Amino acid sequence: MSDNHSHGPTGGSATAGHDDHDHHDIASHIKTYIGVFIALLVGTVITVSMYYVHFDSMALTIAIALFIASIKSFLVAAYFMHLISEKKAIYGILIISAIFFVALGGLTLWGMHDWPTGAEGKAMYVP
Amino acid sequence: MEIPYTDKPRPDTGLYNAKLGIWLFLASEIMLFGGLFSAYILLRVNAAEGVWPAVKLAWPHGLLNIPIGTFNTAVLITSSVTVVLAWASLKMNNFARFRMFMVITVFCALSFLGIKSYEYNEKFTHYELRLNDGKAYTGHLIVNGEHPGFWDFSKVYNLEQLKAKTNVTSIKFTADPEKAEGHGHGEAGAHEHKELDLKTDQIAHLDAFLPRNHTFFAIYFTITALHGLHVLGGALVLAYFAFPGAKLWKTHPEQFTNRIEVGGLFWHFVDLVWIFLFPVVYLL
Amino acid sequence: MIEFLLSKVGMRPGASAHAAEVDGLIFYVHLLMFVLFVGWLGFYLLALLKFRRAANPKADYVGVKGHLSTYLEVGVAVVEAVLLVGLAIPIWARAVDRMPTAADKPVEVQIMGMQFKWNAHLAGADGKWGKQDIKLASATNPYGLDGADAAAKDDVTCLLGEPFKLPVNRPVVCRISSMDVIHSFKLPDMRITQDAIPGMVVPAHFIPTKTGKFVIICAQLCGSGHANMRGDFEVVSQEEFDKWFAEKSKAGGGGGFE
Amino acid sequence: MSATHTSTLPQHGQGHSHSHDAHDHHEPNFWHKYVFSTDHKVIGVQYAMSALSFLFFGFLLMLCMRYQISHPGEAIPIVGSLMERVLGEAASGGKMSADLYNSFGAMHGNIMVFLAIVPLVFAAFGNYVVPLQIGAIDMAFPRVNMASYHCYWMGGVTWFTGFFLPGGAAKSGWTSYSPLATVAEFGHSFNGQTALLVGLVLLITSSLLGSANFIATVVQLRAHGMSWMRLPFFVWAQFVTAFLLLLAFPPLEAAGILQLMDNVFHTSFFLPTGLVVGGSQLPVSGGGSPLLWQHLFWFLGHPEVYVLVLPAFGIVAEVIANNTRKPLWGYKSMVYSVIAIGFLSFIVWAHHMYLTGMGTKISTFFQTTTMMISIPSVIILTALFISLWGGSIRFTVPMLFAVAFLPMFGIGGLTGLPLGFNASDIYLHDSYYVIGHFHYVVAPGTMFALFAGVYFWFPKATGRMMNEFLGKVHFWGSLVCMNMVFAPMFVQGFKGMSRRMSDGGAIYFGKDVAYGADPGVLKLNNMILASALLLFVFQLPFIFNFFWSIWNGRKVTSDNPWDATTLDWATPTPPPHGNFLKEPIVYRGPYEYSVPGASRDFTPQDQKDPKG
Ligand code: HEA
Ligand code: HEA
Ligand code: CUA
Ligand SMILES: [Cu+2]
Repeated sequence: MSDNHSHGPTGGSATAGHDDHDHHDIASHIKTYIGVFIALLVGTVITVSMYYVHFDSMALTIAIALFIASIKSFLVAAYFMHLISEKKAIYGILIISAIFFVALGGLTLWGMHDWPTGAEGKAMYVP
Repeated sequence: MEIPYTDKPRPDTGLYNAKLGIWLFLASEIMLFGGLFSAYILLRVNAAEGVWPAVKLAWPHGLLNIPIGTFNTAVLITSSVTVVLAWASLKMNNFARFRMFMVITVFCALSFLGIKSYEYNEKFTHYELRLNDGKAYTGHLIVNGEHPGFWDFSKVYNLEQLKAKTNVTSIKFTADPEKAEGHGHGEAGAHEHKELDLKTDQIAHLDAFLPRNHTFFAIYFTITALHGLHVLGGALVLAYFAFPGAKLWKTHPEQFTNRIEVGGLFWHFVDLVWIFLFPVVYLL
Repeated sequence: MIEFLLSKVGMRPGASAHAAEVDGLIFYVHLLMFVLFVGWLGFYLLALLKFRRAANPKADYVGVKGHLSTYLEVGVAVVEAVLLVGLAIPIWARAVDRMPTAADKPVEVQIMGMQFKWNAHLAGADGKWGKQDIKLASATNPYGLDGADAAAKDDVTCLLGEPFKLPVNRPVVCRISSMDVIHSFKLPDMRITQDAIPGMVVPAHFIPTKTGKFVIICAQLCGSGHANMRGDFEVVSQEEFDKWFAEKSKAGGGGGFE
Repeated sequence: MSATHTSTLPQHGQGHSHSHDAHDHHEPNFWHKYVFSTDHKVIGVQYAMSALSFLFFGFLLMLCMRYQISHPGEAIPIVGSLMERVLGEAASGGKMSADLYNSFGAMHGNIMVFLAIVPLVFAAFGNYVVPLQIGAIDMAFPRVNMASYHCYWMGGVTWFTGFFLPGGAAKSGWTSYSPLATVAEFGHSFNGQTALLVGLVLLITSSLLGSANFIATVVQLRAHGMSWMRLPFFVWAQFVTAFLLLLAFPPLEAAGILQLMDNVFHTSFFLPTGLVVGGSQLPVSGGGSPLLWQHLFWFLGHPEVYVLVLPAFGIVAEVIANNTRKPLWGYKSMVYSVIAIGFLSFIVWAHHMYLTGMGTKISTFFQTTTMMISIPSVIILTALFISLWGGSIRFTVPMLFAVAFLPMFGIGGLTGLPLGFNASDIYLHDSYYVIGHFHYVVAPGTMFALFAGVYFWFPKATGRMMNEFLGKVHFWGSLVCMNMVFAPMFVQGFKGMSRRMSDGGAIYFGKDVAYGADPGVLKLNNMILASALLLFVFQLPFIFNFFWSIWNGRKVTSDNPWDATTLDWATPTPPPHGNFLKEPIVYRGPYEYSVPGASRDFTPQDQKDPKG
């Protein structure tokens, strides 16, 4: 992160930070919001109808459903939450927590599937 | 003396305090729900065959009410767009429109919770039944001519509790239509409901769709309840901003706008969790 | 040598084939620790003495120059890597992960932890495990053995802490589970520890090399009787084991349940 | 540069009470001043006082346990009858039942970790010192800060109710492994374990509020010129610690909620199919996984131990730099090491689970990361050692504790290595060797750093010094006794003595001694008991010193009694609300001691000209 010294010249005019969204800007944002809203509804409809269409492969169903969910969540995060134009610090925090989330889930899952040879993970009353 | 950067961003980070604060909080929320989702995946992957004979699946699914769940998803999405529109209205100095959108948001939130409690009730009065001869059903229980209900919790029975009632020796059971094997299809394709008359000593197992019944219900109720608490908390905060908290708009408009943005970020996150939760518990 | 030094710090003598490997690792790690500790301690004490205010009233702004510490840190990393790759991983792969095959003619024992006793179960003279069903499981029949099953009739069971016997110099495979809470099946002298986890069966194997009486420690907190959950077993010669086995098998029915 | 620093000055001079920092101009009453204060210094002191009390209480629990270990089945003198009166049947006749032993053990671990050390080292010192050191007027969210303290108290109180619930306080170890945690008091849904879990959720909430606040404060409220590489090392340590708390705690919260469901609503998240308890099948659906709990627990558990020790590194670094009168050696590499530890600590957790049954691949992964994480620890410790070289060391009381921290943590850290290799852990797992390992890092380790911090910052908080002589008695007594308590545990561990034994291992080493067992191990128990009692005695000078000095200690003659360089000493003593009389500007790094050519042997960060 940048050295505090460097902000010297702008320090006095911190107000700039908010006024750069002028009304015109916001009006175009609103169009985006509505667009995203529609996309989200469409995504929901696709996910649900896919369920009724009934693919043979469960894995495929899961993959598609999660794919659509990821797109939807990207839209929400990027546009509603303005992540698309967010500051570096925020990206940093999110990337760190994403990494740890993946580590938690991934390593746990791996840990629960790598046993010494001959271990049986499910039944207690082995014959 | 006031804390700096509550309204203006700090030049070198480009952030005002609360924005950084809420994102940090959301990062921890990612790990909280991340932990729960990891638990879900693990339990599901490790689920043993035949634990839930009624649907002939290791992991019962397709038991939730999909049309209602879809509708609720739409409700939540709507509230998400209205909250960002509320913020945009403030940015455009239109307080009246801000308040309108905020009211819609809170209304959506409350509807979501109302619908969710309807669904909960539906599950708490839905039963899983296994007979001594190995047959298994899901359906509704009728004891002494009445459906036990959630709101009167003393009437939600499992087998032991039923047997403990001395005046009950037999029950009626409205079985759900048979489902296609392998892939439950929710409420789709209604066939006729079978009515069973049973003596209590024919029954091997009887329990409502409660958390204790199966790990699926356990995780479903736990995650959705936690999510519901987030919805409730968010609704309270947003309602506060819409009315009593709105005083700040007069004195510190920028700080107030920031608060709305921060509240909105939380609200979108709640929506985000649902975007994953819905397909995962309802559809898969 | 290693054994002698370890015994000086109180370490129990090992009694299984892989004990020497485990002890070797323990020894080399402690050697590394010892060298580091003594080296650092020397430097540290010298620094404290030499640079106390009375001896050195004016501090030096720069202090130590050069890269000695970097070499040292790299050195520590290298030694750790050597221990890891050279000892720890192979020992685990061999002593824990790779099971004896049927060709090794292992003795197989089911071990079941329960509050607060150890149970052991061997297939009887017919070499077949009796039928087991959880519905039959009880405090006195922890394996849920079906007494009506023919294969169960000659099973050897040592229930509720009854000591069992194992033959010396033959691979032993313990299939470890629990019926209530997590216990840990620890044979300190055999250098074996494996948690007994309900809902799953995890094997542990070793080759006892010394005869005598040994203990099983429950090394996982399991409730009020945790401290009392001692188990005992005896490693005996093959002949003695055969004799014991035949007697127990004939007594039959698994004993201890109806 | 000088024209710009106005932007941190108050922006709304009108003083509307809407700001976070609502403080009116009337004399605040007792409640506002001490209970509902939003001042970071008051909150820091509140945390310190509460946590020190909990620390003391945790120690008392352990004294009872050590007595029971040495004298199984005998009544505990003096406190026995009191225990019987308070706890009833579990302590009948003044004797400790095995259940009570387990309760005390679990509560000792939990209290020490979650109510004593973390709140002390992170919340108390962090709250008091971090805003001062970065030149801020308060934390970024003062009211959140207050809420954090209140959650902490509620969590603590909830835990204590556990002692009076049916079945007594939680008794399944601080690790609360399922199924034991659920099965132990299956009959009562609201038992000690439930109280523990509810309290845990509150404590986690408290930590989350606190850690988000810390991060925001450090990122947003640094004074002008306080760039990242000019932060005192203590601030860096707290900053990384805050991230550990922020991201590692939530999975435990998730796990806690799931276990709460298991306990109260009889779900089966952590209960596998087919549990037979006491001869009959447990009436639950099954289908859960006990190991899932362990993964979620240790995902917190390991980062948590670095939460215990990183701030301690920070305190020790401050004290050492100040008392050697020279800059920290290798400041930058220390900073990078702290960050590396922070990252790595999230991916080593399963080294606590080697013996649950692990294949070669996964255990190789975890032992590799475990070995990797020991390297940055070595780097930090080495840098601190080397910092001593060339110094002009003053052995003040804080310095004694800080200097003793180094070898003590060294012993604890080094003994972590044989535990970190899975193959040697086979023998050492769950033995007293482990107890020895981690007490060396937390007791003579972290706790010494804490004592150093108390003696060091006491004059800033109170305007008076603590007594030097009593301090030295406290130090030497603690140093010797701590070692006499914990060093024998390594020997016991080698002899195969298991932890959590309410009879101190008598059944394995007493009567009917089996192959390899050495009854001498039981004699060590007596020695440990004696040393622990002596350790208790040596805390009395500290407690006396602490309270006596608040009112009667020698008054400090300057705001900077230790001639230190960091901004915390640039405030009035004690610092008023708002901390600094004028906004500080930082011109240099944190440890400019003995700068060649400077007028004094220290050049504070906010002094413009070294010669001035
Ligand atoms: C502050 C707390 C803390 C710290 C810092 C550590 C640090 C380490 N720990 Fe420890 N650990 C615990 C607290 C801590 N631990 C606790 C509480 C438990 C038990 C939990 C329970 O089961 O209840 C535990 C248990 C534990 C286990 C599980 C044991 C078992 O149950 O079988 C393992 C295994 O790998 C382990 C490893 C390590 C390692 C490799 C480090 C490394 O990070 C250490 C790195 C440090 C060094 C390598 C030292 C460097 C310094 C020098 C070299 C200087 C020497 C100085 C002089 C000579 C003057 N620890
Ligand atoms: C941070 C953590 C921490 C700390 C500091 C300690 C400190 C101590 N611990 Fe603890 N301990 C644990 C964490 C900790 N412990 C954990 C996690 C376990 C595992 C539990 C389990 O099995 O689940 C454990 C288990 C444990 C055991 C094993 C029990 C068993 O397995 O059966 C033993 C045995 O001797 C022990 C002893 C001690 C002793 C003698 C101290 C001493 O060092 C205590 C010293 C304390 C003081 C000296 C008090 C100082 C305070 C003051 C002077 C107050 C001043 C007040 C004011 C000024 C207001 N501990
Ligand atoms: Cu069984 Cu401890
Ligand atoms: Cu660890």
